[in-house]
Amino acid sequence: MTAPLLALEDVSVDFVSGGVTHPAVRDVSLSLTAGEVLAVVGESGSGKTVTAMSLLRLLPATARLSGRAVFEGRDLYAMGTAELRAVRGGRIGMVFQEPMSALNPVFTIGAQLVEAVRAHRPVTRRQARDRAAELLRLVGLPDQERRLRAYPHELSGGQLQRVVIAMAVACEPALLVADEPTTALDVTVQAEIIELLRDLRDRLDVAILLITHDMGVVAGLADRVAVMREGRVVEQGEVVEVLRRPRHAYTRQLLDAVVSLTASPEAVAVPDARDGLVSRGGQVAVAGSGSVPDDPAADAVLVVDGLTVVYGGRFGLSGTRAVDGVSVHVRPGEVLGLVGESGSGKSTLASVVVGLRSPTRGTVTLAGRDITALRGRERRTLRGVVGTVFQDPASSLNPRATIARTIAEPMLLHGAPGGVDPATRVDELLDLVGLSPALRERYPHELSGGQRQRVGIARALALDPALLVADEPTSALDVSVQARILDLFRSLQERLGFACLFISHDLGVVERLAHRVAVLRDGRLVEQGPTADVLTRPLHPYTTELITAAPVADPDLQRERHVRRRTTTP
Amino acid sequence: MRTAKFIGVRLAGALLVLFIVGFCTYAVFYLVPADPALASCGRPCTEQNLALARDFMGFGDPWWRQFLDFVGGIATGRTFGAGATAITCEAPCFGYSFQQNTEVLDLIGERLPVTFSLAAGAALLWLVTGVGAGVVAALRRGTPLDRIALAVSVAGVSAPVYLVGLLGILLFGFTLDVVPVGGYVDFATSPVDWAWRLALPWAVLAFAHAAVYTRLTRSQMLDTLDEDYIRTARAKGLTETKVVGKHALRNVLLPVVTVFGVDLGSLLGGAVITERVFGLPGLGGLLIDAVNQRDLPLLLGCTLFAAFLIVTANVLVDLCYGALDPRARLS
Amino acid sequence: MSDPLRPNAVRPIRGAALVVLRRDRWALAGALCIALLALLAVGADVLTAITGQDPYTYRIEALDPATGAPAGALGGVSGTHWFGVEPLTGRDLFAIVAHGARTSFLIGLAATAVSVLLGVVLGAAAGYLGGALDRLVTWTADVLLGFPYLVFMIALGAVAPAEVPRPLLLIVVIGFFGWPSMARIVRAQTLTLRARGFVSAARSLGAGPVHVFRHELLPNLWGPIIVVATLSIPGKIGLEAALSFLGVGIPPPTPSWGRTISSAIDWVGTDPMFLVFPGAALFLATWAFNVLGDGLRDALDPRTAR
Amino acid sequence: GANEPPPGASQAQATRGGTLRILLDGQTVNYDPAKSSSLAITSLGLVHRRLTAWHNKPGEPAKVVPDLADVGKTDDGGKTWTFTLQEGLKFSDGTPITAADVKWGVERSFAPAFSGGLGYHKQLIEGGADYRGPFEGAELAGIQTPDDRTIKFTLVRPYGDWPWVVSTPAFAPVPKGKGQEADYSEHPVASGPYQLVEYRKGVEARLTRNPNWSTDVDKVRAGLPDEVVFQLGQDASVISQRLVADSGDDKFAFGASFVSPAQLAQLAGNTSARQRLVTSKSGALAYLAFNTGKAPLDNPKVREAFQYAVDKTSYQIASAGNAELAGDIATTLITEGIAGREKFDLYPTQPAGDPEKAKKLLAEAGFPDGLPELDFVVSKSNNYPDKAQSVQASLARAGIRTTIRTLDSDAYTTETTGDTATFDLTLSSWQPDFPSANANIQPLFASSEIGGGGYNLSRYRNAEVDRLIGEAQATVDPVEAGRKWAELDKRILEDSPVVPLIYTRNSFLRGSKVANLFIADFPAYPNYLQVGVTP
Ligand SMILES: Nc1ncnc2c1ncn2[C@@H]1O[C@H](COP(=O)(O)OP(=O)(O)OP(=O)(O)O)[C@@H](O)[C@H]1O
Ligand SMILES: Nc1ncnc2c1ncn2[C@@H]1O[C@H](COP(=O)(O)OP(=O)(O)OP(=O)(O)O)[C@@H](O)[C@H]1O
Ligand SMILES: [Mg+2]
Ligand SMILES: [Mg+2]
Repeated sequence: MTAPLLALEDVSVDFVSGGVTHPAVRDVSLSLTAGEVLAVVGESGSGKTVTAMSLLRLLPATARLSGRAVFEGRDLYAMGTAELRAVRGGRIGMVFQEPMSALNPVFTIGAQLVEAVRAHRPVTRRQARDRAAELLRLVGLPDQERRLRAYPHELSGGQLQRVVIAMAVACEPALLVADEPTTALDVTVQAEIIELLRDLRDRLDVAILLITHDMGVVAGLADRVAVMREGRVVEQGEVVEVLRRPRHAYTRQLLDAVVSLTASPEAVAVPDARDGLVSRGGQVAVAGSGSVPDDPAADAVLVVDGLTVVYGGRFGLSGTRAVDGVSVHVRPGEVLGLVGESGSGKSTLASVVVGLRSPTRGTVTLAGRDITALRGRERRTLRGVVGTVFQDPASSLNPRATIARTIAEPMLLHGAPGGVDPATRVDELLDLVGLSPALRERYPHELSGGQRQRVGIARALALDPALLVADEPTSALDVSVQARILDLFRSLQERLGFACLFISHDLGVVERLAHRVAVLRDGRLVEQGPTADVLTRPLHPYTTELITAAPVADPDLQRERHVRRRTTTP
Repeated sequence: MRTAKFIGVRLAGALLVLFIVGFCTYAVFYLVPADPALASCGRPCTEQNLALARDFMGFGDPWWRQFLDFVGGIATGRTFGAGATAITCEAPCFGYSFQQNTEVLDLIGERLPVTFSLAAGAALLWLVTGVGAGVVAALRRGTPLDRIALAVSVAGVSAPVYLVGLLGILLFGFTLDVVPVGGYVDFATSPVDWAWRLALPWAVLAFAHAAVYTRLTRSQMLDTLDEDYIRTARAKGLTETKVVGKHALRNVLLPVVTVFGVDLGSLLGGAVITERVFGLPGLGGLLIDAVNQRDLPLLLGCTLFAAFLIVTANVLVDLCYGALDPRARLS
Repeated sequence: MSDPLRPNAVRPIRGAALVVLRRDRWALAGALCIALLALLAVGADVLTAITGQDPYTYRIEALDPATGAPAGALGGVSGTHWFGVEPLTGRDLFAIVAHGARTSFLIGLAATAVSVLLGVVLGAAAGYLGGALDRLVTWTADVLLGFPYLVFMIALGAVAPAEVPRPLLLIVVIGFFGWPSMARIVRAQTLTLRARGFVSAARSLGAGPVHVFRHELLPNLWGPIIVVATLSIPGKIGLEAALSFLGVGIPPPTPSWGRTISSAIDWVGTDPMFLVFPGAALFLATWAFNVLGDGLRDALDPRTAR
Repeated sequence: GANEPPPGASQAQATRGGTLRILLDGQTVNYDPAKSSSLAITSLGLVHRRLTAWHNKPGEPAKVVPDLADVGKTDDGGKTWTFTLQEGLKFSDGTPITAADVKWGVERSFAPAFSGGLGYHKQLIEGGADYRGPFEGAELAGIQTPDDRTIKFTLVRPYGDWPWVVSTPAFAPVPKGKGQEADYSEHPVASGPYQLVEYRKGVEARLTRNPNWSTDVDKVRAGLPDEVVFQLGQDASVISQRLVADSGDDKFAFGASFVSPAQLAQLAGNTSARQRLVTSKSGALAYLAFNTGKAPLDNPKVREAFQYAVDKTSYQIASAGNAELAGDIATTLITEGIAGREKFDLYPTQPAGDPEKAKKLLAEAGFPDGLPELDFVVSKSNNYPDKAQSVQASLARAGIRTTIRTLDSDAYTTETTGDTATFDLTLSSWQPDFPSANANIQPLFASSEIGGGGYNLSRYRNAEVDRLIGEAQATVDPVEAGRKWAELDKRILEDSPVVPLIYTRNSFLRGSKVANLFIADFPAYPNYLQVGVTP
């Protein structure tokens, strides 16, 4: 047995603010040898991120660290600045949980990647740029040259996540700390990324500390698993061991909560295409280019008709057609699952629906009124019936508002539903999304990623909306909390009958929640239909691809798939 | 296309601003209880002489007519008086100063290099020291260094420039005798002398102006240092200098550049007191003379010129926004 | 505990101020300074009555007959003249500084308030709403920045009817000419802020411009606002002095710091104390507002607040 | 000023040669005679000679002396005047100076393009009223040049001070036909000891010797330095600091602006610099003027009260720190150093005034409870606000309340010399443009000088005085004229249109190598024409 590459010994972290101490991590001991993948799973807010960040000493000044983190024989916690700097990015690469706020908004992707390369390698700018392009290719971002010139706000969530991964592996570190590296990725890209990480490990003997809540990813990649809860590691062991025979009650609870895609595509003959469309019952898919048409129900809450959004090119460059002729509708009480490739325009579509962006072409009708034609007060009042969960919880929360204040915001604007006291309602909402009322007075930066996401959900639900637009609302949640939120959605929906545009890359979640599914690719709607039909008998090849790539929480199955991928993609 | 439109709108805006500034100056000037012709009337002044002087200088007409004449003069040039002593002022004619016997444009042209030298050097100095001190103050928040930076900044804004200039001359010019006192040497004549003579004025101006940069930088820096992307930059293994000097600073610069635009614009219009104390023949002195002597053409010329610089500086600053922060790009 | 749901519960500035005073010794010192100066201004009559002085009576006997400078060391500092006397007149400098606080403090602060208010509202509106309003505000600001206000003041001094109270006139005029730079800074900040997620989030909730301004923008704008506002106080006090020479300001002999300082500059070589006392008062006022501003900034920023 | 050392006592003897520097706070110097209002003994005199010149020495009243010409002759009681030019006069370009050139120069001053200079002659020369200058071919009827050396003026009325008037700048020669360009001031053709070789606005004006000038033909100019450099646009405080420091080129320099009270106080502790301070013996009359056209100051009794209320001592201190440097207390309108001046005091009281008496007079005038608040307007220049405060404080002792209104100097001029006036009180001072009592009194008290830019600030209107002024002006004999003016002085003060305050002394500072810098009794400025440097 070789000496571990990284050994955490009794690591504890406390946050001290205003004289009050919040313990975040308690006596965590973990170890990792070269070429090993250790997955850390656990409850949202259990201290996973804090533990990871403590390694590179990136915690805010309010954090108090204790214990030791021995990396390559030296204690990271006691290292001098120069030494630490060499380790950061050079020996240990870090993928941050929230990619959308992890990149500097004022520098291009290229500049930030080049910098990461040049921080530890004596290469010229040119060489570094080539390497940056190469990295983007590795993480599956097409059109690298253009991406290098783009600014962070011009990329989609999943694209940014891949940039962040590229940045972390830029200098081929010995240890990669990846905090939820695939949350914003659709299943096909996710599979590619897992492939990439696996390759890194195999080729360069990179050790990976993988923090994730996706049991499918754990099963596909990890050698060992550590389960955390309330700041402590409650169980640790070989991945097969833990997943098959969990010992701790919490682990069992966690595994029980896993939602996997149960459907698997049946090999049913695809009907012939007519007018560029294939259809079967209520299910439609495109055979050529273009989007599938939509036949909105008369009582639809939301009707999106022929929506096209073009992001204007700067200085005469041609723009990006992020959404291209998409038509969908959502009826009251219905959940429309929107799935699709990362960067396919899901968030863009959502932003138009919630009125943050005006469409280049097409109309959006909300509760019977064309929102693009409304102005001023009327438009704002209409906003009261839509609840929105944003893809990036971190930036959608005002850093200077307490979370209670943030959650209460819609009520301050439109009045609390049923005239209840906003303060009571806030407590109620916090409880609904599983947050302790003790967090009321905290500011967003004092929360974990999953906690922030739940604040966003609570805010969206505050007014009992008629339409909920949820953009990856459960991406940062561990499976048990996710299950809870999904239950919440479903029960609220039954009770209130609201419509929901549910964007997710987690097909298992979509399967459980959505009545109908729309599949987006490259800005075009390639398939639409009832959930069961689309997921079991896809018409479009891309849909099939998606379904087959969906990870399952079974190590053996995942390995098997991996081998299959290897052989099919040379 | 969009860029062209943007520039078009800005250009039209700039012209509009200049027109309004000119018009307001003209209008207000006629509220000022003084007759510009009085200075050209001599002593003893009689009604008749006054009327003559007025007529010759073109002050006989109603004020709006005069303003139109002025605007017309920019396009077509003007002639004052008639016969052998007539003064012709070629287009573009920004007026003729009767007190100084020169076309306003020439006067401004003569003074511009001085003011420009003064402003550019001082601006550079205060930008560097101000932002530098701000960064240090932010990084060393709450330490004596931070407190000293605050005290110095406050002293800088509170102390009258005139006083600082005078004390500077007394200390460095006479007591220590390290810099020459006053006077201006062309850059072309002797770059060393040029810089040497301007060193003290630069320092004085910088001392007076740096405060707001220091404080703004400090405050914005403190905000920025807590952002997630700073954490990312650190995680890359960048040196602290790079993290702060590049990643944080770039996000801090927006308000700093804004103040800089406003300051530089107005400074290029003349740093009256500094020019005066150091005997530098710059635009500030010209403008003040124009005001004091009720030299309307000169006043108008200087004002328009200063406004032009301010508008230009602000347009440049606006253009900078996009480069500094892509999110601030005007949509 | 303040009710976190009150509309302005986004780090409420009043609450923050209290926190600051409790936690930050420097900010407390600043606040005390301001209180002291305010006391000086309010109680000027009482304070000067202690030594039987007023800022108007000439006391030639307190001057050195050879030069007109104050007799005695340190500008004539003594038990009766705490700060010495004014050269050439022998008026009590303490009385002048104390009564001057009234003029300068009042006008400096009120004018700052006017320009901050205008600047912040216009700047934020321009940056957030953009379009024609933005152009209008930017152009107006440019016009004001380019406009030779000196000429305007001269005209005003002659045109403004004597019935208009001079302090009011000064506050309006100085405040009005002071807003453009504040507006430009606020506008620049707003341009970046409006692209931030939480502003979009609020907009998608149906927040109108006023709500966004008060609850999303303003709390994130305090930093630059505090800095620019506090640092503009001495400039405004100086302007007040300059204007009093143009007939717009508070006419002499009503004391004002700016005017006293400007006449004291001439005397630095002979009677430095004449400059030191009013100068220190001005410095202290600015400094105090700045440290208090620093403390407030920190308290308003939940991330740096300890 | 009895215990002051005689001005310039410690100065070394000036030698010929060297470079003299004159430090100016103005941005420009003007060498166009038509546009200049320079005194006969200052800057313009270095370059241009005029028909007559001033002889001024400490302790002697100023006299008119020959310059280009003799001091003039009249044989009809002052209506026509004939001047004969010296022989062998040459311009700097070598051409001879003829009577026609002088005539051309005077005519040129009538051109609207060249207005702005001293214009005492413009209403006096026959035909001047509607003459528009020589450039369109017209000649001025009132000037004849029978030959190259004779010039004859015909005036519209007899004018005894005409020889003084021809010492004003407009009577400098301009080569006939030249000078129609607006910037003539930047390359004038010199007749004096120096010619302008370089002129940079706001920076400096450099004068070098005129090769065609010599002391043989010019008795009033010493022409000692080889070069005279005016350094322009210098701050007054900086000038005095430089001169106090007395280093480098500044040793050869003197300041053209007055030394301020604060600087005077600073000099008190600096023996070496104090030695280099030159203070005039007397100077411009500083006075408090009443708007006699407006109640309650239209009442002479009320005005008389002010004569006692004002504390002239505190005014002295406010102006210069002490009585010595400020100047003597004034009781007359005609200033010291002017021929014919008589000293008297119509309202004798102690220097600090007599508030009780003032109160009594006010009560007699019907104001037992003091006057309504008076509007006291002053210019912001020349420390007037400070001086006004001292007057304000002293008036307050007699129960006279005033509000000071400070105005920018041009606004002030317009307010006080305009056609309508709303002010009650103002402070001003008057330095005559030529050393005659006429120039002391007529501009300030003739009713023709009310409004329209005239300097009769107190809007004093008295038909008898107007008549007497006319008579005195027409008197050719200086002694006789002097007597008339002195009488007028008293007559006017009986009506109290003003309170004479002090004869303001001016102080100047020079470098240690500047020699022969003296100030005569009139005017209160150094005689630039005599100054030289020592090596
Ligand atoms: N700056 C901070 N100040 C105070 N408490 C903090 C701070 N940062 C994190 N915490 C708290 O520490 C705990 C652990 O946070 P951490 O981010 O490690 O959770 P996590 O396991 O990564 O959860 P998630 O899966 O939701 O991201 C949470 O309860 C969080 O509220
Ligand atoms: N402001 C912008 N300027 C230019 N291009 C943009 C901008 N915002 C998004 N895009 C581009 O538009 C496309 C769609 O982006 P969008 O965010 O809608 O994707 P998405 O479907 O939400 O992806 P993900 O699942 O990765 O979040 C992407 O290719 C992205 O690069
Ligand atoms: Mg986390
Ligand atoms: Mg997205």
